[in-house]
Amino acid sequence: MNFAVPTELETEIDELITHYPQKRSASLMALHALQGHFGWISREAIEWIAQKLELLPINIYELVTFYPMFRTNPVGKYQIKVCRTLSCALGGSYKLHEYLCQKLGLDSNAQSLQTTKDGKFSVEFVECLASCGTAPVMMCNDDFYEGVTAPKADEILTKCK
Amino acid sequence: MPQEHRLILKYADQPGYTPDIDCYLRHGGYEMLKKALALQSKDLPGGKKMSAQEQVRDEVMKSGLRGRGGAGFSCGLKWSFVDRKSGKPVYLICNADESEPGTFKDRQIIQKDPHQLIEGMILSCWANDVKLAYIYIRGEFAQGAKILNRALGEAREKNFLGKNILGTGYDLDLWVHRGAGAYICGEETGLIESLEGKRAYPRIKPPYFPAVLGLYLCPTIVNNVETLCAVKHIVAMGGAEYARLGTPNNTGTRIVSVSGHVKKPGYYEVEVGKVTLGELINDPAFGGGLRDGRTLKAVIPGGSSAKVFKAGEKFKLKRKGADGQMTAVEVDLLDLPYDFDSLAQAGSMSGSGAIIVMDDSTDIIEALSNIAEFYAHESCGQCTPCREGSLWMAKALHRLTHGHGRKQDADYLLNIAQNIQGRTICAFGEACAWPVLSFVKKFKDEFENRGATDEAKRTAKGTGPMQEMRPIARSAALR
Amino acid sequence: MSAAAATTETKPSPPPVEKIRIKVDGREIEVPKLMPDWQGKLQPTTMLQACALAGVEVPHYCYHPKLPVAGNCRMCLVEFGLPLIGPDRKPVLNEDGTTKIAKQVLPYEPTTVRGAIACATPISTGMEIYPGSPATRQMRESVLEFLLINHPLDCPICDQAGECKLQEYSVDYGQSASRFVEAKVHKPKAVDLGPRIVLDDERCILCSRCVRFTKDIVGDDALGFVNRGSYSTLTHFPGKPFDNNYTLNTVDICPVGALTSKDFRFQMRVWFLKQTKSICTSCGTGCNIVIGSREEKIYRYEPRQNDAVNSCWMCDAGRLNYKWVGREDRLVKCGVRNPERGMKDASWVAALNEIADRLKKAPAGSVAIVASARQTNEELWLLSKLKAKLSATSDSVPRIGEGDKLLVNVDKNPNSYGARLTGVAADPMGSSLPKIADGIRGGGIKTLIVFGEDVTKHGIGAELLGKLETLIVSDILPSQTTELAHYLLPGCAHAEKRGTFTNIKGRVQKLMKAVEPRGDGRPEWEFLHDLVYNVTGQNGFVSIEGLFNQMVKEVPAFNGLTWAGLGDLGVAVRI
Amino acid sequence: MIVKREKLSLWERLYLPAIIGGFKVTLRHFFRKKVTMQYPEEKWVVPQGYRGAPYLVRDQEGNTKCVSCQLCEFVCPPKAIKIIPPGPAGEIADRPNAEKMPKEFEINMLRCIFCGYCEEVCPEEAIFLMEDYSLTGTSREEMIYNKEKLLALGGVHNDRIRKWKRKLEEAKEQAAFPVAKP
Repeated sequence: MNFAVPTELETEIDELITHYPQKRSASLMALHALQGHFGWISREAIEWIAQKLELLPINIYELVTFYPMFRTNPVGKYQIKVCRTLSCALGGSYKLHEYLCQKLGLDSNAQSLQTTKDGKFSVEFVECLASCGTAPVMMCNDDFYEGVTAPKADEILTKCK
Repeated sequence: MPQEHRLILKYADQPGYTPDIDCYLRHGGYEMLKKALALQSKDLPGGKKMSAQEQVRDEVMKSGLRGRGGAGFSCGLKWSFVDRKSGKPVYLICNADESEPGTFKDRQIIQKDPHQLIEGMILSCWANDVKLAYIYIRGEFAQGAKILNRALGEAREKNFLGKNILGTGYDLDLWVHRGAGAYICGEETGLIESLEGKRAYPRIKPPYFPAVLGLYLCPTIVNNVETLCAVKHIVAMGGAEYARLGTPNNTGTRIVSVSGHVKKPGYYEVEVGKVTLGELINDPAFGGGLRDGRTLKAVIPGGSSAKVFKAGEKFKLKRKGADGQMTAVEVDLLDLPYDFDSLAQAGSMSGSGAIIVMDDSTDIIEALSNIAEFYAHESCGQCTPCREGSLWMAKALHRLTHGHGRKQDADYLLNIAQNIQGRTICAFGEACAWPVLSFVKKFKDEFENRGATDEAKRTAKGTGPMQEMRPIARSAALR
Repeated sequence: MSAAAATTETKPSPPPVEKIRIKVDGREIEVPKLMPDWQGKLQPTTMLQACALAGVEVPHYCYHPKLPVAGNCRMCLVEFGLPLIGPDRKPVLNEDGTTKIAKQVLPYEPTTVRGAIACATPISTGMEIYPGSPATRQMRESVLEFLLINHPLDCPICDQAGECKLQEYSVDYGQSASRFVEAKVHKPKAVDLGPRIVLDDERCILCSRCVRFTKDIVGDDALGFVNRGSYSTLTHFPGKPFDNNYTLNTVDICPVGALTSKDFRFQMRVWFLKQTKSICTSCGTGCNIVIGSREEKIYRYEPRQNDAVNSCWMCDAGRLNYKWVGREDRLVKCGVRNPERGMKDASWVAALNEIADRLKKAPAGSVAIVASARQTNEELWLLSKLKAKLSATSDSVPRIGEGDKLLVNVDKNPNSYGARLTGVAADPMGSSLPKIADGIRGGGIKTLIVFGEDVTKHGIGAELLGKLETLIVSDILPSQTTELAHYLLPGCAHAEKRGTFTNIKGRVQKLMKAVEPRGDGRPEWEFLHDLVYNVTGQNGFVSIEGLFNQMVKEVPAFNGLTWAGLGDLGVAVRI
Repeated sequence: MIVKREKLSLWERLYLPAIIGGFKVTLRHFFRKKVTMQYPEEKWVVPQGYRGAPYLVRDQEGNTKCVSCQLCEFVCPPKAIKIIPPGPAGEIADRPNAEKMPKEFEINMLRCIFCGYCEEVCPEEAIFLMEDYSLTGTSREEMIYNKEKLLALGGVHNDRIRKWKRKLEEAKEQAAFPVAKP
């Protein structure tokens, strides 16, 4: 597979590295940058970052699998994260998750990330998103939605189209 | 009437208040930085001198500010532990990895008033001779990170940051570092490891106390967002004046997040100890009471890792009488002053200031199962009791919520939790054990009844001994 | 002074260290305040070290004396107490005047003991440690239970069974039945980590010893953990095999059967193995090893701790360099070449007598000896006696290869110093080999004695060997030289005899016999002794001990050593 | 001491009654069921729990249960058992997931003392002392039973636990095991 990092992205990552006294520290930020561009962290991306930060691939592989925000497989264009932790659960996040899954034709009992067949949406239950006062909450890519009711969920989904 | 006392969030929710620097400057922003940088060293009796930085540190110590992150440790004391003689650089990290379920206060500050945090940080950095500082923000706060980055850019432009700040010769670099969805990064040594680009495995203490061997094995200060913001107000008001807010040993204001089954969930900044738990839940100025027709069942007073309170509980609190004698006073749950010490005496903690209210519609076993699943998911997996115990408890509770309970499961869970608490590298052990210990102890009859019912059902069906539960699937009954 | 050459310790004696008094299970002991950590640097003494000094074992998994402390297994949790400090910052005293001890409890639950991990907690004056208390026992039991709930409990098929810490501590702290009724976490099994290592992730207890070893000792970050919580899994980066020269050490330090050696996998249960302390002979470092053998078959080498040589480690190359001992084509018969009928089997007595006769008749200077720096000190010394008697030219073959920073030495001969100190090797080693070749070519040298080397590969070709009147060869495996020999004396591998080697740092270390020699093979020192006696008439050494003690009197560098005094770890001599 | 001999009575001196009594016993036994067993054509049925010759068994799916743990070899008092483990390249178990089975398994029946330790120690319930009590052969070599012979003699034994199979099934069932493979 061809793996090429665009120059702007590489410059961005080079700039990020200068923020830290040790190159290794930049790994999380570099992973964010790469994931922002590619959507997920491929094996080649891991190797690329490791080389960039003068590390071994295992050092990056360890991180990618530790931090749940990093994806090791391609995901949908829109990643929907529904909070499942207590306050949101009390506020109806299970219903929201079920509703979204139903709407997108996914299995609402599944634990892990699922992607629609057209590769447009990925839905996932995640742990606390820290907006417990406005439960239930969800994220669609970087955007945050609070107090999501069924109509609001519809609205968000339509916006993604 | 209890009232909010807005100090940190004074402007945040005012109409027209924007997170940009011009708005902040219009509201008196960065004045405290200028004030502090202009401080002169002071002569002490005995011919010693107290530098300007020492004066600020002294004010923070006097203010009695306690960390707003969870442990409630004195901020001034934390700063005083920093090893300044090692010759190594001192780092400061703002812990903005707000992940404790129920907490959503730091998000408000970061998104609505980022410059306040930055000013507080610059002040704290300056007071501690820090040349390089980071804001460790949780990965999910993508918006917050963008806002902070923009604010940092603005501050740099105005020379509040960078080289030779305001011509005083003081240099400070401040960067945003994004986490990526790991609760354990809120633990300070885990956060440091994560910032070093490693898995967020908390370090063993001893020997790795951050004040001595922190980031890159240099002395490091890790403070919560709210704590660092408070530093600005301490500089503004003076430590003694700040200490007059709140109650003795529980000084200042703090932002309390109220969530769950209340009419008005949200964040409320109050003087510590001046408001009771009941007021925060029921007062129209705060939580606004439970949903109609519902009664209170349980309250988690300080984020999901705090021990739960059962409605109607009574506590014996030690109070200092007018004659200076300590006397025990019986206090109802709802009359508990919301401060660090009272909640600790009541057997729980105020933690990160997050109140989760559960009404009588809540299935307490489901709720605990939800929390246990959270901790099983977030355990870093470094040390044995937490790694194995957190998932074990989650699996046992999953069993209990799916009709595979046993009578002895209540004691089974208590025993597992007991074997975790106090035996782990970091406080996560307590965090995952306490909910289980408190829920099961306080609602033991519910747990035992559920187990007994399940057993009876199995006997009636003739399915005999309990089937082993297959791998954990998402809890369903909270829908 | 004869003992001057032999110094028992090469390290300078450590400076006197302050001692502090603590109590272990009620017994008062004095321990040094500082003790060496994994790198040998002095650090505050830990509870675990203090307990060891008190003779109390604290069970542990992740702690290893030669690795950085991780503190993650929590098995070494112990109950402890500290002197109670009053408000006046002075210790509170009991009524009888002793210091009052505050047993450490959880701050939020004063009825529950707070344990500390013995591996990382430094001791302080007056501290009391209770490794034998019921609370400590309960903590160990609970940690062990946690470790076992997701363990596959497959001891019958696990190579580690018999030397598994999980098994050992289960006997001490385990329960007979599990109360875990939920489903276990399943992880990858039989993972091919690299050319020499197989990993069973279900058995792994995530102690991180292997990760720390390969990162901090070898400097090759090949291993790491992926995933989180109970699903954490040890692995390598896919496509990047765990392949450095020290991988097999991770098998030794793995406290459970997660990492297993492909070489030893499913070969033999460890409880059958006879353990023989010996020395690795693959290079000049002379790593201390334990040979595991059963019924005259060697199954494995394992490193043996010797801080002056190899710490707890050895290289993979050395470890796997034992298979030739059991090779089918070993030389097993004593042979004498008959001009008409070629090589014929002969008895040792006949062969040695014949050789002695020939050597006695040989004119002075017509004999050359090519010894091997793979021979023991004793054998080389016996050869030096022959050399003196016959005024022979002698040398041994240098063997220079690649070394590394950790253990592997560039000198691939295990006993170069022995060859030098006994005067058998020329200086520099190998410089006389051309002279010997020239001597044969010119006809001055008519008899050549070769030990353990294929001289055809070292400048003395087959055509030269053909010119010799007498070619006496002793070796273990067949070579071109052994094929041309007039007298062929089958020797012994290192695991089949006793003797001493002098390593590259001048440490004299003992080889011990693990298995019987093959066929008629005899230890070289034994038949060399017979030969030397036949030729020179000297006697006085009938055992290896006697021989060694005789040698140390005559070789100046070895003066003052005794066989018994070498002990298991050897003694350094001045070189 | 002098023992006085009793004088026999007339009835006793007649002898005949005693002879008749004897014949009566004989006659009674003559019509009873025969107790002699025609060994070796007929074989004695051993009681349950009898410790006969140790044989290896297969499970109900015909798989070898022995995993070559060599505990029987270790525990065997007369050292009658010899197991050659499979080695790294050897045949893996025919049971799924068990990883290992012996390359060779020999019991020297001339040495075996039928103590039953091997059965007791076996963690896999793979070796049982069966009813065979008469083992014969014409040479010493013939009395060393190898793996094939032991397995053939042992036959099938119901495996109630089916440990390895269950483990494998449980592992397969583990939904969404979070292994990320780049």
